Amino acid sequence: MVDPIIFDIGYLLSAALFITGIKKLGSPRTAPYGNQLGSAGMLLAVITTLVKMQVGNGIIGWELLVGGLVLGSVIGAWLAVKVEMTGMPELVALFNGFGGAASALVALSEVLARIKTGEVPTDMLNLWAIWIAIGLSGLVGWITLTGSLVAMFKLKGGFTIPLTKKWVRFPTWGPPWLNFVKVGLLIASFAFVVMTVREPENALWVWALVGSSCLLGVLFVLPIGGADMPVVVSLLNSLSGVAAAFTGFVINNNVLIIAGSMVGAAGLVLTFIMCKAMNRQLIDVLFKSFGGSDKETVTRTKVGSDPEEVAMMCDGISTCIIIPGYGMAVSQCQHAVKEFADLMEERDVEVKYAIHPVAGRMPGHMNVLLAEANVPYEQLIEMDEINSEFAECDLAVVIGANDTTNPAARSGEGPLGGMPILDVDKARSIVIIKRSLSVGYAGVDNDLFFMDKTMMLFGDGKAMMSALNTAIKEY
Amino acid sequence: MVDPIIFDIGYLLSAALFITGIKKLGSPRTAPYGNQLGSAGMLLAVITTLVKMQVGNGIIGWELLVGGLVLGSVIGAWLAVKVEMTGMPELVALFNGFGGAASALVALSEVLARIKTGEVPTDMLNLWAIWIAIGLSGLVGWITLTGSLVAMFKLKGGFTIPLTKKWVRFPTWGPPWLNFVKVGLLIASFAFVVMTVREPENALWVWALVGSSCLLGVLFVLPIGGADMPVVVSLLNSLSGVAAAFTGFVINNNVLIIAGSMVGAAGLVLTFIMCKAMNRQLIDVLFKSFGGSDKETVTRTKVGSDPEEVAMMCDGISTCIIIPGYGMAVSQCQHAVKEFADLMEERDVEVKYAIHPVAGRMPGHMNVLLAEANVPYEQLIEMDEINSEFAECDLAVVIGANDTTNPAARSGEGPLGGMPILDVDKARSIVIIKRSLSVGYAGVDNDLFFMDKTMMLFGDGKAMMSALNTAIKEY
Amino acid sequence: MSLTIAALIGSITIFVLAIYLGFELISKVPATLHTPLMSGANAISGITVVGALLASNVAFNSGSPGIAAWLGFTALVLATINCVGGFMVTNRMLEMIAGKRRKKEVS
Amino acid sequence: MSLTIAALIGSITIFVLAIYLGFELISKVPATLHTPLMSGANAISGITVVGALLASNVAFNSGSPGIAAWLGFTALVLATINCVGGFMVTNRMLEMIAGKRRKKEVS
Ligand SMILES: NC(=O)c1ccc[n+]([C@@H]2O[C@H](COP(=O)([O-])OP(=O)(O)OC[C@H]3O[C@@H](n4cnc5c(N)ncnc54)[C@H](OP(=O)(O)O)[C@@H]3O)[C@@H](O)[C@H]2O)c1
Ligand SMILES: NC(=O)c1ccc[n+]([C@@H]2O[C@H](COP(=O)([O-])OP(=O)(O)OC[C@H]3O[C@@H](n4cnc5c(N)ncnc54)[C@H](OP(=O)(O)O)[C@@H]3O)[C@@H](O)[C@H]2O)c1
Repeated sequence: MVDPIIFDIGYLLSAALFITGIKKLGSPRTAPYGNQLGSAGMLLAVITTLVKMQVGNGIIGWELLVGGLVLGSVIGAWLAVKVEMTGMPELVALFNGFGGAASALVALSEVLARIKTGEVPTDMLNLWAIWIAIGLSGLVGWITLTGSLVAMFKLKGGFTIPLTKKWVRFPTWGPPWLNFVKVGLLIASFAFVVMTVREPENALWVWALVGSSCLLGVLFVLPIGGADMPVVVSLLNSLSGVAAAFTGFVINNNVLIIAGSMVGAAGLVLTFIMCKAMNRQLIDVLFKSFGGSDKETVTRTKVGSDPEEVAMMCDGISTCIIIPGYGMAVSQCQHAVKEFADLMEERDVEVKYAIHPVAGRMPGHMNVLLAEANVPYEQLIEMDEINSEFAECDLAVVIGANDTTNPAARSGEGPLGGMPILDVDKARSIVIIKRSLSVGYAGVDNDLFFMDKTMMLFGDGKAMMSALNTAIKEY
Repeated sequence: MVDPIIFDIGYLLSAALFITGIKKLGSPRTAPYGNQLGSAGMLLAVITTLVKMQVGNGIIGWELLVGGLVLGSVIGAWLAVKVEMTGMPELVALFNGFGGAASALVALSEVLARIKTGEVPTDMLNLWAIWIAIGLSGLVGWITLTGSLVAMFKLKGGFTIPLTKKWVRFPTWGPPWLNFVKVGLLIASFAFVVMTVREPENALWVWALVGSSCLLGVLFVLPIGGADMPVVVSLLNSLSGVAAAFTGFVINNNVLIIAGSMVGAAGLVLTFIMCKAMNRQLIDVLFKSFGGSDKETVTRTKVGSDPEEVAMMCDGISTCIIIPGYGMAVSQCQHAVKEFADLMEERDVEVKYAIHPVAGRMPGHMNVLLAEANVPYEQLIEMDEINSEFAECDLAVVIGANDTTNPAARSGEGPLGGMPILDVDKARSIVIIKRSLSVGYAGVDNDLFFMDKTMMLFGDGKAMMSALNTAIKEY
Repeated sequence: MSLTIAALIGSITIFVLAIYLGFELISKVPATLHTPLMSGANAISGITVVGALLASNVAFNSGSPGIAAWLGFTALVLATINCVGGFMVTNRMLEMIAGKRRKKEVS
Repeated sequence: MSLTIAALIGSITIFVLAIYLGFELISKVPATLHTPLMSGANAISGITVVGALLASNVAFNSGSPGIAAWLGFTALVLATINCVGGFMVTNRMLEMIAGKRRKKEVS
């Protein structure tokens, strides 16, 4: 009689660890601790389950279960360790898809096993409760899987076709009528759920549900531009939580219900917070496509400068603002940037970094990279605060940033319309380091490049920064 | 089969109403709505219960149940309507005590009924779970009752002995050794709970528990000074929630568990928030006595002024700060104060009110009274904001405030030590309206009265304010 | 009225979750609202009225309404006073604070 | 594995409470933490690993490990990847953001 209580206490404790973990993840100082609490909760839940199963009916396939756990851990750890900072958002999307798939698979496994062994509940209550939970868990889980996979490829920008090694840009496609198709598919999926309940022995409806929900996930993310992917991933994350909660109803386990629905709700809140940071409405993100469209052809030209010229510029200035963007992440030149800042500070120049909230490809991307390069936290200034300082700034150095500095956003029209930007164009002189005049994520031409006070340093971020640093040292 | 689900949905809905209600009560704009949600939840819970009982075994004593509900409603409504603003804190304390008592009585009724009809559970699980819930519900409930009653009398300041009509000041008494007695009593109470489980048929232990916990409640609040009562009432409020939650375990009802434990936790948070606003540590409040002690005898004297003199002072000033305190609440002179402010504004004087967070006898006391007198909200300035303005203020009018203006607090010693105060002493001239030179709640002499630039207007707040207004009009 | 272990664990889970929720619900409350919030929460803790209804009914149903029944009845009256009085007095306080402010906003 | 109505209601209550709690837990998160928070929450949603363990064991225990068993096993592997990978990648991100800052605070 005492034994079962111990397991329930274990689960309750792990739920408490999850709750506290999520809470602590929301504040900078406590976030690492929060993550540890979360993983401790997970470990506790797994151990509790294993012991409970062994004490219960006994575990037959120990090798298989442990094998699965070890295999998953090795793959997960390997992916987590080898990924580069720039690849993190993709990886999070992939993991998220796996989570959704796992919930859907558990539900599928449960329903197939029950149909096979004839354990279909006969009383209304059990039938409705369990079968609906199975259906919803599958529906949400498969949407999460395929949606997350599409989101991952969009974050990457595309994929290489196997064998041919040809790089294909991932399409963004969504005519207005697609929204009707999506609604139709959603209704069909719910109808399939109802049908599984009405004909519980018929696995056909289950497979129909799998198909419709997988398709739904793809169509859901396909029309959304790459720039909005973080919001979409966050929403899918919320869905994967919901799927886990429904799985909890299927196997009648409270810790799944608690953790899952909590992640579902917290993920939704986070989605709204992120929308707000990117100055977008969730509804627009989901149903109006934005950015990532075919790039405009560049028609204007601008003569590039060379590092020596810029080094000369850097002499005699007293304030300098560095504006990092996605290009810095791609070329991994944050250390060179830090070196540049050090050189400037040695020459008594006051250096600050202007951090746009959506610079790079994930929120906080720049902070992470610059922290890695040991840039002091106080020098990272948020957009709202630094914008007033550009007018007093002698030199603005833009490193691989584009959309976040594009004055076209002020017009309120086009894909960038209304996005708050860094007022780089107000600086006394501007240096921009990027490989070409081509456009950024949103695909909008940037007038900044063509201003008279702007010098373009064409080339890879890392190479150019190093060259610039050398030039400054030699000057 | 459908019926019971409906009841559970009713309870779940009412729990949701409580949760949303409490949340909304925490923000000024939504607070009235929050209170309505809470009462709607309560109504729903009561109706659900009545219908469920009728559908279940049937209600025998309809008259009694409805009679009890009506009787309680009438008494509650009558008390709520007739109380004056100054009496609210006492009333809240009284209600709180009733809530605790109700939980304790339900538990007591349950245990006595079970002992009488021999329905004592025989299996360990039920015995432990139910009997411990009964014990804890009683323990916490009785503490809440007696503690709240003592708190109520302390808030009133004392009571009239029946028949003799003699007013007795409620004592504050707590030698250090009393803390040991309290700990001993607490241990004894827990021992009684254990004994009820070990000898479940023996009602003696139940009554012993009633006695020890009642005594504990009294001894718990007795040493705490009247100035700290709001904190204590808030803590007792948290306890009454906990008692309700335990009662939920006794009768196995989730809505009691949810509402009760939520109030318990939220009440505790509120307790800490209030402590912080009064610049006190919870532990000091509970175990060190403060304020409310015998008043010091006043040795210094000061000649009072008359309204005409003050009316003269008021002529030609350009800024005036009004500092209301407990005395304004007692004499109900907020309308006269507002009239004074209007008169000043007609003469182009800029008028502001300085609101100390603990002025009066409950937090927000002054805001409530002044709002009643239609003082515009923008003129009520919080302490932190207005303190810098006193130096530029021509006239500070203190109406029945004392401790909140006492410069002795700055010394960091004595009962007021460290409490933040309004810097009234920095004003160019000061008028203080109170009945005498006697001390305020904390019982500390106030140097402010004896400063050269201070004029004392001795008399009841309302009478004095009216006289002053007349004098100004006639001047 | 017998309790299963699963039900007990379920109740304890709910207890723990509600406590967490209570801690999260309230974070920053302006001083003006301390008393109304306290009094509103206090009224909600009068939910024990549900228990009182059940207790007095069970006791009266048991045939011989002895002391247990009258204790339940007393609990019912006290709990109702707590709820009804609590909500009304909270309402009165809020009318004065927030009511006035709302009026101002409208005008 | 049969469900009683009381258990179902209990689960639904827990579901609702946890949703409320989830909404309350997160209020204001600085942009730097958006991605780590998302990824940490994502790792927690890998709790479905518990379900996968049960499902694959039940399926294997049932004697003839057919498709259901292997689906369960796949679920187990995927869920474990989600948890382990998720927590580790979150940790890596946080090390860079918060780790550095903490170091600064100490020095
Ligand atoms: N932070 C987020 O959460 C997030 C997520 C997804 C999308 N977005 C979107 O992404 C954009 C971010 O703005 P951003 O200003 O940071 O970047 P951006 O507008 O995407 O521009 C990045 C620029 O970096 C240059 N670049 C690429 N590789 C480079 C290399 N190796 N060396 C030097 N330069 C290189 C590119 O120009 P060249 O090709 O000429 O070199 C490109 O114009 C916004 O539109 C935002 O909405 C943000
Ligand atoms: N706000 C809260 O939550 C709360 C709760 C409990 C206690 N407290 C404590 O209460 C104190 C509040 O400070 P306070 O400055 O507002 O008040 P106070 O220090 O208590 O002083 C009030 C003054 O009003 C005068 N007074 C009384 N009746 C009057 C009447 N009818 N007409 C004119 N004056 C009258 C009294 O002087 P005379 O006798 O000479 O007239 C008394 O000195 C603080 O110590 C605080 O910690 C606050």
